[in-house]
Amino acid sequence: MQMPFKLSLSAHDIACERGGRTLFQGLRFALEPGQALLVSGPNGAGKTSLLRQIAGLLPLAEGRIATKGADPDTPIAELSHYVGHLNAAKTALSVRENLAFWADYLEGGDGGLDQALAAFGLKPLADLPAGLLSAGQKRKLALSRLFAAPRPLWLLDEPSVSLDAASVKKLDDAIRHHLKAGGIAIVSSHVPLKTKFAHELTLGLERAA
Amino acid sequence: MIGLANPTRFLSLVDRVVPWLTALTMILLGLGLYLALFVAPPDYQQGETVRIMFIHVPAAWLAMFGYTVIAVAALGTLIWRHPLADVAAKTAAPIGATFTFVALVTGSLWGKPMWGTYWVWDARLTSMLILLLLYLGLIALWQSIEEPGRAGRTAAILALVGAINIPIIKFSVDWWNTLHQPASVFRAGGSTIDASLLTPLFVMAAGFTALFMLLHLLAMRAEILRRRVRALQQTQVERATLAEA
Amino acid sequence: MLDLGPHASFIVAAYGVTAIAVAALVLITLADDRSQRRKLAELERQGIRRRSARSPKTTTTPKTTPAMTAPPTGVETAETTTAKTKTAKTTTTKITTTKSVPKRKPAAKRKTAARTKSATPRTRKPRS
Amino acid sequence: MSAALALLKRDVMLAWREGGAIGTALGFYLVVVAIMPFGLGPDLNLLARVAPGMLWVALLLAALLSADRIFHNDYEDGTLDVLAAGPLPLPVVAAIKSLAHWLTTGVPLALMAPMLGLLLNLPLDSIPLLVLAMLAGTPAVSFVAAIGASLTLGLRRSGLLLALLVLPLYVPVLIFGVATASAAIVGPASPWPPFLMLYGLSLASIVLAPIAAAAALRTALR
Repeated sequence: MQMPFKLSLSAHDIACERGGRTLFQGLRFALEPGQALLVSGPNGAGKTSLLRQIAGLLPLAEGRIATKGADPDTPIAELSHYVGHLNAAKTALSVRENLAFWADYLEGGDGGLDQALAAFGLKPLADLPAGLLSAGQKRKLALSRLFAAPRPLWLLDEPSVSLDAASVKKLDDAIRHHLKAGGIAIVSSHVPLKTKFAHELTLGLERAA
Repeated sequence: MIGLANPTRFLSLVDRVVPWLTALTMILLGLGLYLALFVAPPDYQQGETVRIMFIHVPAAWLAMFGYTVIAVAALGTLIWRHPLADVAAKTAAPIGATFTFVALVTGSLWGKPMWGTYWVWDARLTSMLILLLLYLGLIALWQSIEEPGRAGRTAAILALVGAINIPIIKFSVDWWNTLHQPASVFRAGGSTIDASLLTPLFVMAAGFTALFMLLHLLAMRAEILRRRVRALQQTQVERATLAEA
Repeated sequence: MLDLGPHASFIVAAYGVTAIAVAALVLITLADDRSQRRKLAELERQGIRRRSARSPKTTTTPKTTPAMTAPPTGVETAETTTAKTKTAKTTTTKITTTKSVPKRKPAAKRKTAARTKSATPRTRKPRS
Repeated sequence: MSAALALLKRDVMLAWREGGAIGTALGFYLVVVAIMPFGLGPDLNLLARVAPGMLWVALLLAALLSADRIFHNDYEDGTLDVLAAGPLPLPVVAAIKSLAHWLTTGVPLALMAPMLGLLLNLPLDSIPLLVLAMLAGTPAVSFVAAIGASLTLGLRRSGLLLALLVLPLYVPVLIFGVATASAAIVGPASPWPPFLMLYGLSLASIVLAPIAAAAALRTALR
């Protein structure tokens, strides 16, 4: 299979500060195309903050994040899909309208909507308002966004929350497929995933001690 | 400015400056009050009421000075990320608001004997009223946001929006005023101020300015300490959590 | 007493309002300053100090790995990992730090061998 | 379809569907204007004289009522995170969302004003100018409201705070907006100088307000 993505990502001594406190500092990792990173640690250790920093939503207190294999002027935010705790689903719009908007907005091209509908099996629900979906179905809707537009870096914050076993397997397959295509994934998860993580990162150990 | 970037160094500077500034403020205000109440002659037109001018004009000057301080500090917060800029802006707001209030009340008390009414929608008073509203908005915004970092940045944006708007508001109010009140209105503190009145006014303005700076430094010190207390309390909470675990 | 003419009451009121407003501002500022100083002194008396003046680190050291620090203030350290191989998961050292005696939890279904390849030791908290 | 168009279309669609946002603003406008004569008395001459001012003040209040809709929902459900990661710079996102607010609030309110003007005995021949002034001035209302909405994102009492922050900034819009309509009724001055000022205010807000709003959004997203 061809490798459509060839992005590599490296973090150099990054630090995070929230409300005057340092959550972590001196954090380093490097990801080559096709590699994934698992972020773990207790609550409040800064897992979400780290993912938001990489997504460019939260400024780095120190250090820098570098990319290779992409236009250096493109911000990392535009190379990545960030799926946080919130599903970003509009209850007043149908499943199809939600995904069509993301495909258009993220410039996923013509195939984006169909791929996104197929990815987590939402096609049968396509014309229902998203407000009627269950928590797990809403989560699948949020994850389907990953397919609305091809982007090399996936930032997944507890992606498996409210998913059933079959859907977790679909998520696992999706991540593995993405890695096979040369993509990168950074995942925080309390649920064991079958994906082979090349790297693991544990935050805030001294807190739990 | 670089030396001042360190809050600890700033605090020690405040400790050294405050006694001198207090003395200066007292001397200037004492002298100013003496000149204003006992030396200055009554105005040929306004009589004794002109003495209100000696507090009204300095208060109005400080109202604008205070907003300028906030706007400059807002640039410091957003562009240079100076650690004290946000403290300076936040603490200047209540002081500036108080002087704006004083300027409004004294202006109104001056207006009653002169215009026969406590309030006219005169361009100057109206602009001052809107300035007070902007101050109140800033203070409310600061109080609504718990996290000092976000509060500082958010208020800085509003302060700059206000700074861009103030000239527009001033212009529109002036325009509105001439539309509704033709030029026959009596103009307070017009262009003819006698030299015998100017000296006391200048001394009072200097005294008020020194008072503003003194209060601002003290408030900044209290604010820096408040943030330290907050940080220490967080540490305390964390420790307690660690002890439980 | 000064003769302030027919409008004396307005002049007195203007000066009075100004005096009250300024006095209130001065008093509130001073009181705030005092109370913050008192709170800070109280916290420091309880032995809570700022980061720059932190007490020495206490360290727990499991035998096969370098030190993992657990500073009492718990403010600013993070364990970082820089691994380079895909087989990393099977060679994970599990470490649990506790306040008193360092002990090692049995690593379920996983070998516990110290990694020497990466600069920082691979450290993981056991999943709960 | 371009990203900008997709965002505009979605925002307008949501305004139609989510809880009748447009209808509420129009209803509020009607109620505020309808109770004013009870405070002022039924004298038709008096009402005609104050009508432009009352219509403008009520319009500002009605527009503010729906202003926190501009960003609040997207902030709450995480959409703003994704919008920030899109191909559009954040100031453009803020501008498009302000534009959507204008299309769904400013324009309907301006078009409803003539009907309410009849309640207040507004002279018929002044109505075209009133509507024109409102259409020219409401972009400034929506774009400045977006600044307030972004500053108060996720705060306690954000609605009240928004009004406190933004209403003083509306003074110029109010002055020139009312002056345009009054000049047509009371006269003798030409309505065009204030109208051009109003238009200029709107253009300036369209250029400058999204920058401030985007800065505040960045702060809120942290």
